[in-house]
This record gives sequence, structure tokens and C-alpha cells, in this order.
Amino acid sequence: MTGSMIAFAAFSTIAIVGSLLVIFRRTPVASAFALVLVFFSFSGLYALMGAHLIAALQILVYTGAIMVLFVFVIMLLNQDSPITDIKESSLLFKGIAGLACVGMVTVLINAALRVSGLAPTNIYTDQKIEELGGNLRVISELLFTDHLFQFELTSFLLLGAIVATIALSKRQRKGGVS
Amino acid sequence: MLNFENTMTLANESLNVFMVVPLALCILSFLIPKGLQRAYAIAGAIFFFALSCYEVSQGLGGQTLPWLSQFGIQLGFRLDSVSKWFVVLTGLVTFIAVYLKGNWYRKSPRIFVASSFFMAFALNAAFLSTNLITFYIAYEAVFVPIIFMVGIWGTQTKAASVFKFFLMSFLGSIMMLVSMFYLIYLYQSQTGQYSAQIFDLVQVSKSIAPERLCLAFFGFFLAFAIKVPLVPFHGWVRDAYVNAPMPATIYMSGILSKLGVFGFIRFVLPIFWDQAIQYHGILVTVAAISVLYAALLAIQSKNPRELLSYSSISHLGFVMLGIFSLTSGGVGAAVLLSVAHTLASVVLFMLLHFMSERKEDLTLDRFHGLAPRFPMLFVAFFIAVLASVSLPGTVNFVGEFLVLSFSYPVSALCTVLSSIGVILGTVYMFKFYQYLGFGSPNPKTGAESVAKDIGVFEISILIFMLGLIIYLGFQPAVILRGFSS
Amino acid sequence: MNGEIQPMMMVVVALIVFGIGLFGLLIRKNLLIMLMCIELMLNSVNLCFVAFSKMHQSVLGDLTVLFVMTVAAAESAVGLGLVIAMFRTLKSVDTDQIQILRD
Amino acid sequence: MNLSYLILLPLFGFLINGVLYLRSTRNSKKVSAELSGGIATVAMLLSFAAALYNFFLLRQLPAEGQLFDQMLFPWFKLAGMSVDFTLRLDPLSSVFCLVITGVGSLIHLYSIGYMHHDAAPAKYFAYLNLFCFMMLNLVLGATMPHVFFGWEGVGLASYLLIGYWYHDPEKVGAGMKAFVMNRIGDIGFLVAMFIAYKFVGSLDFIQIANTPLNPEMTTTLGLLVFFACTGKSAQIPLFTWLPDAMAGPTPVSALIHAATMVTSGIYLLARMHTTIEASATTLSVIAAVGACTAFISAVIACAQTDIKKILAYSTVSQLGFMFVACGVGFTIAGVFHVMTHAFFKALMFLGAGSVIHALHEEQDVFKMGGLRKKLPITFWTFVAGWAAILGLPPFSGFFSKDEILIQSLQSPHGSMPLFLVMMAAAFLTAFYMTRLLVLVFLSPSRMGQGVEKSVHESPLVMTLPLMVLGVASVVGGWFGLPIHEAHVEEAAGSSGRFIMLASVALALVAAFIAYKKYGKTTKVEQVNDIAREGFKIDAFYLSFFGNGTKNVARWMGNLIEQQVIQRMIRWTVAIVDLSGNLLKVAQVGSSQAYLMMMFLAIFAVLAWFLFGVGQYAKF
Repeated sequence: MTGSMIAFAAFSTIAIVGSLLVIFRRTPVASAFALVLVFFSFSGLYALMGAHLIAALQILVYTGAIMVLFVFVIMLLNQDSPITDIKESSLLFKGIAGLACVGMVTVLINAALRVSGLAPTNIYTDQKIEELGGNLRVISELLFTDHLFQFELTSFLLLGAIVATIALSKRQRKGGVS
Repeated sequence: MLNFENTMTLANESLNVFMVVPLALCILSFLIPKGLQRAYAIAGAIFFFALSCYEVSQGLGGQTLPWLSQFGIQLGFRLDSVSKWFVVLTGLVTFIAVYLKGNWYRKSPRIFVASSFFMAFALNAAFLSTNLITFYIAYEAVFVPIIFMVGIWGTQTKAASVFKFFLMSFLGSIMMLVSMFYLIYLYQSQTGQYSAQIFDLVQVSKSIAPERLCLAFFGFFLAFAIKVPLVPFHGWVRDAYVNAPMPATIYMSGILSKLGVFGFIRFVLPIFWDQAIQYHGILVTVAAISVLYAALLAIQSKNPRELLSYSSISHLGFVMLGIFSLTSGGVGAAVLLSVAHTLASVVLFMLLHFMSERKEDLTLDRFHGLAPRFPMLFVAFFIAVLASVSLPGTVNFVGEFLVLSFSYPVSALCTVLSSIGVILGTVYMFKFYQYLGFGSPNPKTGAESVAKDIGVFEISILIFMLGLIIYLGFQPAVILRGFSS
Repeated sequence: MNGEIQPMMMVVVALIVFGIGLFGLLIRKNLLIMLMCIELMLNSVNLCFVAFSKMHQSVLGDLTVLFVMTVAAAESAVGLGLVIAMFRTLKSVDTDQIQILRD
Repeated sequence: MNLSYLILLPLFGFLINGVLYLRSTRNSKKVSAELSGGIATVAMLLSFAAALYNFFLLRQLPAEGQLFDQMLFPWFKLAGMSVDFTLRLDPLSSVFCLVITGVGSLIHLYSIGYMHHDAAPAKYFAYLNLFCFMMLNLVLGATMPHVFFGWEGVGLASYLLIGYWYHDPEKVGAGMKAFVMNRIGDIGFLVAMFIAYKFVGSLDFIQIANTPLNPEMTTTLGLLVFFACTGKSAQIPLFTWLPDAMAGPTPVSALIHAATMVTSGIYLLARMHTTIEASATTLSVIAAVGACTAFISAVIACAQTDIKKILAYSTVSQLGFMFVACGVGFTIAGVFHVMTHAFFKALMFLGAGSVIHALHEEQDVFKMGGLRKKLPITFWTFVAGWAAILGLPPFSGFFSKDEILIQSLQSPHGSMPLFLVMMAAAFLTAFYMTRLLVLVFLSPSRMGQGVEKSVHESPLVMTLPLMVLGVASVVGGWFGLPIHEAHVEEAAGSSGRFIMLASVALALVAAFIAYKKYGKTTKVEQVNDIAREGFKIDAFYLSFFGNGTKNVARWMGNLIEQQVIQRMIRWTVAIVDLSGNLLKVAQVGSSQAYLMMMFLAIFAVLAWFLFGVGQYAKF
């Protein structure tokens, strides 16, 4: 058992337990904090695979931005108390959903196993990345050369999202709908 | 035997004008303020029509652009001596349709203008395309503006009529789509690659046992027979024509029906030549029944629009008779008669619109005595009626005469039966004219009494259209030239 | 097991989280929680990308994750905006209350 | 030789008058009858001059080559069918041209006076000129479609003129009836053209005449052409429209329904006489129909009280005479009768018009009488017409009519029964014409007081044509038809001379009986017998064909259209609806359920691709 293996076991356990908490906690706030837990553990998993940039961005984007948004919204909508007045899904529905999900995961894992047998491309082996100056450098270079166009497009996407969000959450001046 | 090969060598390669211009006009119309929509539409339509005429006069041509070649879908377009007339008619009908005033210019005019130009775009794409798949897409796209028009500006029972129209047309085109896939599959199984080009499929159909194509033939037949319409498949026509706003009716009668005619000429005859010969008896009988049955229905109808819609069916029966005579002369005559029918029916519907603008009630059960009050209108109306009953001197006569001459050697009985349709046509068209125009004018009420005769612009349009009808009546060679070889 | 972390293990963890997220999406009726489940699923897919990228010794997967993150951020922003708008009109974020889809 | 002026002049007259009329509707200023009538009459007179000129030019050609073709423009050409717009002048068409333009000009002139008070004379004269244009096309056309163009055109002009006073639905109906009945006949023409195209390959008359066909086709073609002629020339079975056509202005009746249009059937038979005479069946059918028509309509004419209806039935009867001439293979006699008939019948119609005009639109002969003194010119010219139709020598009708009577017996296709029927018809003709003359001009007056005072002779513009036609009725037969010189000599066998005498004697007897019977009439007679209603043939047509068609149409509209076609659609709709309802079960409205379905579907597709069709998964 190496250290990284222990770390992997810990992170993955936290991730799975966290996500279970997300879906089974009654209060949205609790779910949200469980989600933060999951995000952190994912970040750890990225780091374990050497994807340091992603790991950092995971913390920054998800925990720093998205989660904050969630919490704000929860506060805004006063959803911090446990939800009791909702009729939950029926047991039958839950059963079907569960079975289907298990089936899905099985199928997907099976598919992934088939893919794992394929020969690696050997373009960016670990030592090659080291030679080129590390993961961050390689990704940045690719991003600003070959994929510059897509990168710029994402800025448009973000702009659109900003406009859309403002339009959606803006209070109508004259009454609005009902 | 008709063949459509060897046209790819022709010179004219600017065919995309026919589609780009209306599409551009369609998109631009969203930028024009509401008040200017009509002026914009008229100017645009005149421009488009003039451009179509110019492009057609530049000669025939064809072009093929690659698109999804691995599935056999190319953007193949061809302007030949059949399609060029339909393309010109599209421009003309579009102009007339946007010219008419009505509630479509009061309630959301942008959608109306955009739909009109979109219709022109789709129609031209259908008339020009040599690829079954692009043809199918264009053919279906024509529905969209029609459904918009009927749905937004139609009268009382518009929902039902739209539904009926859509259902029947869709039924037909689905059958056609399946048949198309079958043909493409046959091509693929023979050559190992996909193609939906008409030339390739004609080759396939020649090399295959005729029985295997029977069902595909009926798929195509059904689609176009509903569109034209031929008689057992005409159920949607009455409701659609009566409840649609006038521009949509003009589109349907003037040019949509020709889409079916065109489909028969360009797709059914070349691909399913053997099947057409095999079922020849049935085909001419259906055409003859269309002529007679629709004429009888027109005799008993009291609503002018209903009458005109049935008369359309009856006249298109003649067109189909020409096509089903399966001779090159018959096809040429059918094209001539299609042009003639478009001109006459568009003028008639236009005049009917002018009349209903001036007088609400036009029921054909008593004399309205409108002729003395609107003399110009009724002179034009009379000439249009004469064209519709195909009196010699109008292009309709030449078309009908040639159609019947070429179908007589093929099927004497059906030809004679169809000729009876000529008498019935006289009866209902003259009844129609007389009830509206003749008799003593009724005591005038309020708004009706101030209505004036048609204005100068209307008169010039009518002179243009009617002049065309008469000019072509003496010089049909303009159209027939392409078929004489 | 030679002590090295196999990318395949990462994939399995990611897929389990994906399944949990999916299950949550199906059974929960609170829109906020449903959005969180979607985030879970997105994250697990990201993890898969990185793992496959590692497995095939490429960095394109990492690159994709960057884009997915951007999209996810945009998506959750818009999604939350929708939730707010919906709450404003319907006074609820419960999908049971939202049955105007029918007819 | 240029024939285009001949037809272009009336066309220009039509266009000018048409534009004048349309302009007058915009600025509501009436165009005077003198102006528009003047234009129209001048056009016709010039056209007459052209016809005359061309006639003499034609006469100068050698006898066997009297034919002149002038191609105006190619009309249509498609896949072996080629038709040009060609005018053809030969002796036959040149005679018709002369009659049309000559009588036509006179009637135009007369109309200036007759239509003086009309609201829109320009429209009237435009129609008249249109009619002449079409009629000239009919007789000058070298191909069947060209003749058909004129054929339909005259029908149209006739429709317009019969329904000229369109405020009255009855007159409109009469016009419609005329047009529809003509079109029924036109089916014959159309199908004849199809047959000619199929078996001859050309629609030119000379080609058709020169191409021998098999006997059945010859008979079929001949009968179809004849059927077309029964429509236009008002023979049994399509004759009922002509009496109703009298609804139009009287000069129109004179021009169209006596002198020109109704004779186009004879023209067509003469034009196609080679084909007609090649089949004995066709000939005997034509003769039989002609004789029946001549007799039956003469009987009906005896019972009529409306002056124009008497003349109308008389026209039908005389047309029957002409058809008999064609039917016994002696077309030329028919054409000769066309010419003389055009003179005297136009004269009588115009005379009747003069009477009606003088009596303020009174048309019942029992409300007239004693007009000899008051309308002297009208009376004397009318007498000329009367003598001509009776066939008294030396009036024009004598020559043409007796020739027909002689031929009906002597020709190889003639027979005794045919001859007897014709003699009976001639007897009746003399009877009803004398009756008309006596009741209108000679018997004591039965007019109302107010009417009687205001009766006056018509102005010169109306009487001048009467006088010209009167002279023509006298001398018209003397010179024979310009296209065959020796008709009287031919007929003058010994039995021929006897027949001549017998028919004149018979006519005089009939005239005497009529004079005795009606000479002293003082009161209005009420005749209500079956003959007066034209043996109810018209009513039968109306109820059988008219209402029959209407009923079939209604039945189709109600039963087939509603019950079958629409029901078919409704079933289709129902099927679509049903499947929609079945699918609606799935639309529970809960987004969770939708999500679930979506997910299951994705799951299924994924599983299908990964395990079902394994080959796709091999990356």
C-alpha cells in the first residue's frame, strides 16, 4: 500500500459517501455542503493523476464559484429548512430508478473495460510531459495554439450565460406574470 | 420515352439565385417596420419575379454541389424546359399573393411576408432539385408557410382544415419518403454506394424487374396525387381553399398543385416508366373521373371559393390526362396547361378577393348585379372566366386542346368523357359569373355603396395577367418550343 | 496490484458517482437538489476524461475538462437563474407543482 | 390579295369601341350611338369593300385554282401536330364573307337607329364587331382549330348579345342556354378534330378531304361534325336555344340568329363535304334530321304569337331546308339558300325590329294590326321578304328553295317521303308567314289607344338597310350563286318544272287560307296548345338534362363527397387520434417521469450499441 493508494482510497470513499449524502439529505444546505465535500475529494483525485491544473481549477470553479452560487440561491429562496411537505417518489419508482442506475453503471463500466485494453497513443507520456515543462505548460500551450478558437468561443458562451441569467432573474418592473 | 440525362452540360450555373434571393428577402423582412411591409413585399416580389425571368431567359442549366455525399445527398439543381416555367410562375404567384390587401397586413405582417418569401424559396428549391432527398425536404418545407398562413389568418374552422390538409399531405409524403429510401437502397445494393440523384435512380429502375417497383410507384403516386389533387384524394382541398386566407389559397391553387404535376413529370414518369405503362388504364380513368366529378361538385356549390376550388381540381384533371397519355406531346401540353391554369386561377381568385373586399356576401344563390357598379372588374372577370372555360384565343384552350388531342389516340373513351367536363365547366363558370355580375343591383347598404371600381395599379396587373393569357393563346410556341424535339 | 493507481479505478469511482447522481436526479423533486445531482454527474464525467487521458497518455482529455467546466459554470448559472424565476412565479421549486407541461 | 384587312378591320372596331366603352364607365360620360355606331359601321363597310375586292380578284384566277392561302403566324406546334393561323379564301368562303360583311354592315347601320336610346351603345357595337371578326375567322380559317376559334368566338358574342340587357335574369338565362347548347355541339367538333388528328395527322381541311379514311371513321367523323352543326345551326336535338335567343336586341337576332351565325353549320358541312358525302349513313342522317326540323319547327311557328319567335322558328325551319340540301349531297344548293335566306330573313327581322321599335317594345302579333298605312316602308320591304320566303317567282327564295325541293326528290340520296315532308314544311311556311304578315300589317288594329297614336315610321338610318335588303331579296336569286352558274338549268327537267309549279301553287293556297283565317281578326287570341310551347321539348330538356345534372351533382356533393370521401378522412383522423390517445398515457406531466423515460431510452440505446450490435463498439 503506497501513500498514493491510501490517498486514493480515502478520496474515493469520501466522494462516494458525499454524493450519497447529497442525494439523501433532506435539507438543501446539507446537500450543498456534502457536494463541497465531493468536489474537494475529486480535486484530490485529479491531483493524484497528476492533473494539477484541473485539480486547482476544480477547487476554484466548483467550490469557489458554483457552490457559492448554490448557497446564495438557497438562502435567497429560504430553502434552508428540511423539506417535509413534499410527497416523495413512490417506492416502485425508486426501485426502477435504482435498478436502471445500477444497470447503467454496469454497462458503462463494462464499456470502459473494453476501451482500457487499447494501446496508448504515447504522445504525452509522463516523462515527455516532464520534459515539456509539466502538465500546466503543455495544456496551456495547446489551449492557446491549436484550440484557441474554441477557447475564444467559450468566452462568448459565458457572455451569453451572463446575459441569460440577468434576464431570467431580473425582477419584472410591471407586475410580471401573476 | 422521356429522358432527362445530358442536361448537365448546359451553361447556366447561377441557379442558386432562385433560392438565395427569396431566402434573403424572407430574412430581411424581419428588419422592415410593420407599416412598410406591404411596400417591401411588393417591391421584393417584383424584383424577384424580374430576376427569375431574367435568369430563365439566360438559358437552361444545372449544377451540383457536394453536401452529404457519403449518403448520396448532393445539392443538385437543374433548370430545364419543364422546371423553368414553374420557377417563373413561382415568382409571379408570389407577387400576386403579397400584393393582395387583407388582415394579414394588419395582424403580424412580418410573419406573412416572411412566410411568402420562404414559400417561394421552398418551391423553387423543389422545382429545381434533381436529388430526391433535397426535393423531399423542400417539398415538406412548403407546408410550413402554408400552415402558418392558414393557422394565423384563416377563417372559422381553420384548425380542422389545417389538420386535414396536413394529415393527408403528410400521409402521402411519408409514403413517398419510404419509396425514396427503397430506391436508394436498390441503388446501393447494385452499385455499393449511395445516391439519390434522379439520373442514377432512373438507371436503377431500368435495370430492375418492374414488379419490384410497384409499391414504390404507388408511394410516389399517392404523394403527388394528393398534392395535385386527383379525385379520390381531394378531400382536403375544399376546406383548405375555403378557410385559408386568400394569398394561401392562391399559393395552393396556383403553384402548390403544380408541385404535384411537376413531381409526376420529373420523378414518376422517368423512374416508373414501366409501371406507368402497366397501370396506364387506371391512371387515365382517374384523371377523367377527376375532371367530371369535380365539375359536378362545382355545379352544385354555392360558395364562390368552393366553386373555384373544385374547378381547379377539374382543370388539373386535364393536366393529368395529358401527363398520363405518356407521350412527349402530352407532357408538353400538360406543362402549357399548367401555366394556363395558374394564370387563370390566380386571376380568378384575385378578382374574387377584390369583390369580397367590396361586398361581403357573394353566395351563389341569387343575382347580385355587381357588374354595372364595377365595370372594369367585371370585364377582367369575364375574360378570366373565358380563359377558365378554355375558349379559343386563351392559352387554356391551346393547352386543353393539345392535351385532349394527345390523349385521344391513347384512350378515346376517357378523352370523350373529359370533353364533357368542358360543357360542365361552362355551366358552372358562367353561373358563377352571372350570379355575381348580372341581375339588378340590390338596394345598397352603408359601406357597400361607397365601394369603387378597381384602381389603376390593379388594372395594370390584370392587363398584364390577362394579356399574358391571350398572348400565349396565340403564341404558345413560347412554351411549347422546349418540347418540340 | 503494484501500488500504482490504475486509471481504470478512477473510472470506476467516477461511474459510481455518476450512477448516484443519476439516481438522485430521478428520485428527488427539489429543483436545487436536482441541479446538484447534475453537477455530480458532470464532475464524474470530468474525472473520466482525465482518467482516460491518463490511460491513453494524451492531454486532450484534460483540455476537454477545461471546456466542460466552463460549460458547467454557465449551465449552473443559467439553471439557478431559471430556478429563481420559477420560484418567483410558482412559489415553489418542487417539480410536482410544475405540471403545466401537460396540455 | 391580302386577307388580313378583312378580319382586322372589325377587330379594330371592336377594340376602339371597347376602349371607348371602358373609358365611359370611368368618367360616366356616355359615348353616343352615332360615334360608336359610325366607327363600327365604317369598319364593317371597309371590310365589305375588302371582301368584294378579294372576291373579284379570286374570280380572275383560273376556275380550278380559285384558292388563296395567307399564313398570318404559326399558332402551335407540338410533337407532330402543327397548326398555323392561316386564312384561306376560296369561292365558298368568299360568298360567306360577302354575306357576312354585306348584311353585317347594313345591320350595323340599322343598329345606330335602333340602339339610339341605349345606355351604352359603345358596348353593343363592340360586341357586334367582335361577332363579325369571329364570324370572318370562322369562314376564312384553313384549319379546323382556326374555324373552331371563330366557332367559339361567335358563340361567345352571341351569348353577350343575347344577354345584353343583363338586368333581367331571364335574358341572362337565355344567353347561357344558347352558349351551353352550342358547347354541347362543340364536343362533336372537338372529338372530330381528335379523330382527324389521329387518322389524318393534320387538321387542314384540304388534307382531311384528300386523305381517304376507312368507312367507319368517315361516318363517325361526318356524324360528329354534323352534331357540332346541330348545335350552332339549331337543328334537332339542339334547336331549343334559338327561340330563346330572341331575348337580345332585334338587330342582333337579325345578324346572328338569322343571317350569319346559325348558317355556320351549313358552312362547315360544305367545307367538309368530301368527308360528309363519302358516307351514305351520314347523308341520310343529315337529311332526316333536317327534314324533321324543318317540319316540326314550321308547325311550332304556326302557333306562336310573339313576332320574333315566329321568325325564330321560321329560321330553324329554313335551316332544316339547308340541311336537307346538304343531306341529299347537294351542298351547293344549301349554300345558295344560305345567301338568299340571309337577305330575306335579315330583312324580316329588321322589319320586325322596326315594328317593335314603333310600338314601344310590343312583340305580340295579336296586339298589332293595320300597320300597313303607318309603316309603309317597313310594310313594302316586309312583303318582299314574305314573297321571297314563300318562294314566289321571281323573288330570291324561289330559286334556292325550289332547288332544294327538287333535289330532295331527284338526287340519288333523295326520296319520296323526304320530298313530301319538305313540301309539307313549305306549305306550313307559307301559312305562318302569311299569318304573320296579315296579323301585323293587314288586319284591323288591335293596339291600345296610347300606343296607336305614337306609332311612326322609323328614321332613315333604319329604313335604308330595309330597302337595300328588300332589293336584295328580289334580285338575290337571279344571278345564282357565283360559285355555280348553271343551277336553274340543271333543275329544269320536266318533273323539275312540275315541282316548281306545284310548290308555288301550294304556297299560294296556304297564303290564301291564312289570309282567310286571320284577315279579320279583331280580338286577342289565347292559344295554349302544345305546339305553342314547342312540344315541350325545351321543358323536357330542362327537367331531364338540366335538373338531372343538378341532381346528380347534388347527390354527389351530399352522398359521395360527404359520406365517402370526407368519412375516409375522418377515419384517418380517428386512427391518428386513437394512436395519439394511446401515447398520451405516457404523458403524465411529471418531469421526473419524463426524465425516467428519457434515461431508460438512452440506456436502451446504449446497451443496444454496446452489446446488441457489437461491431460498432469495436473502437
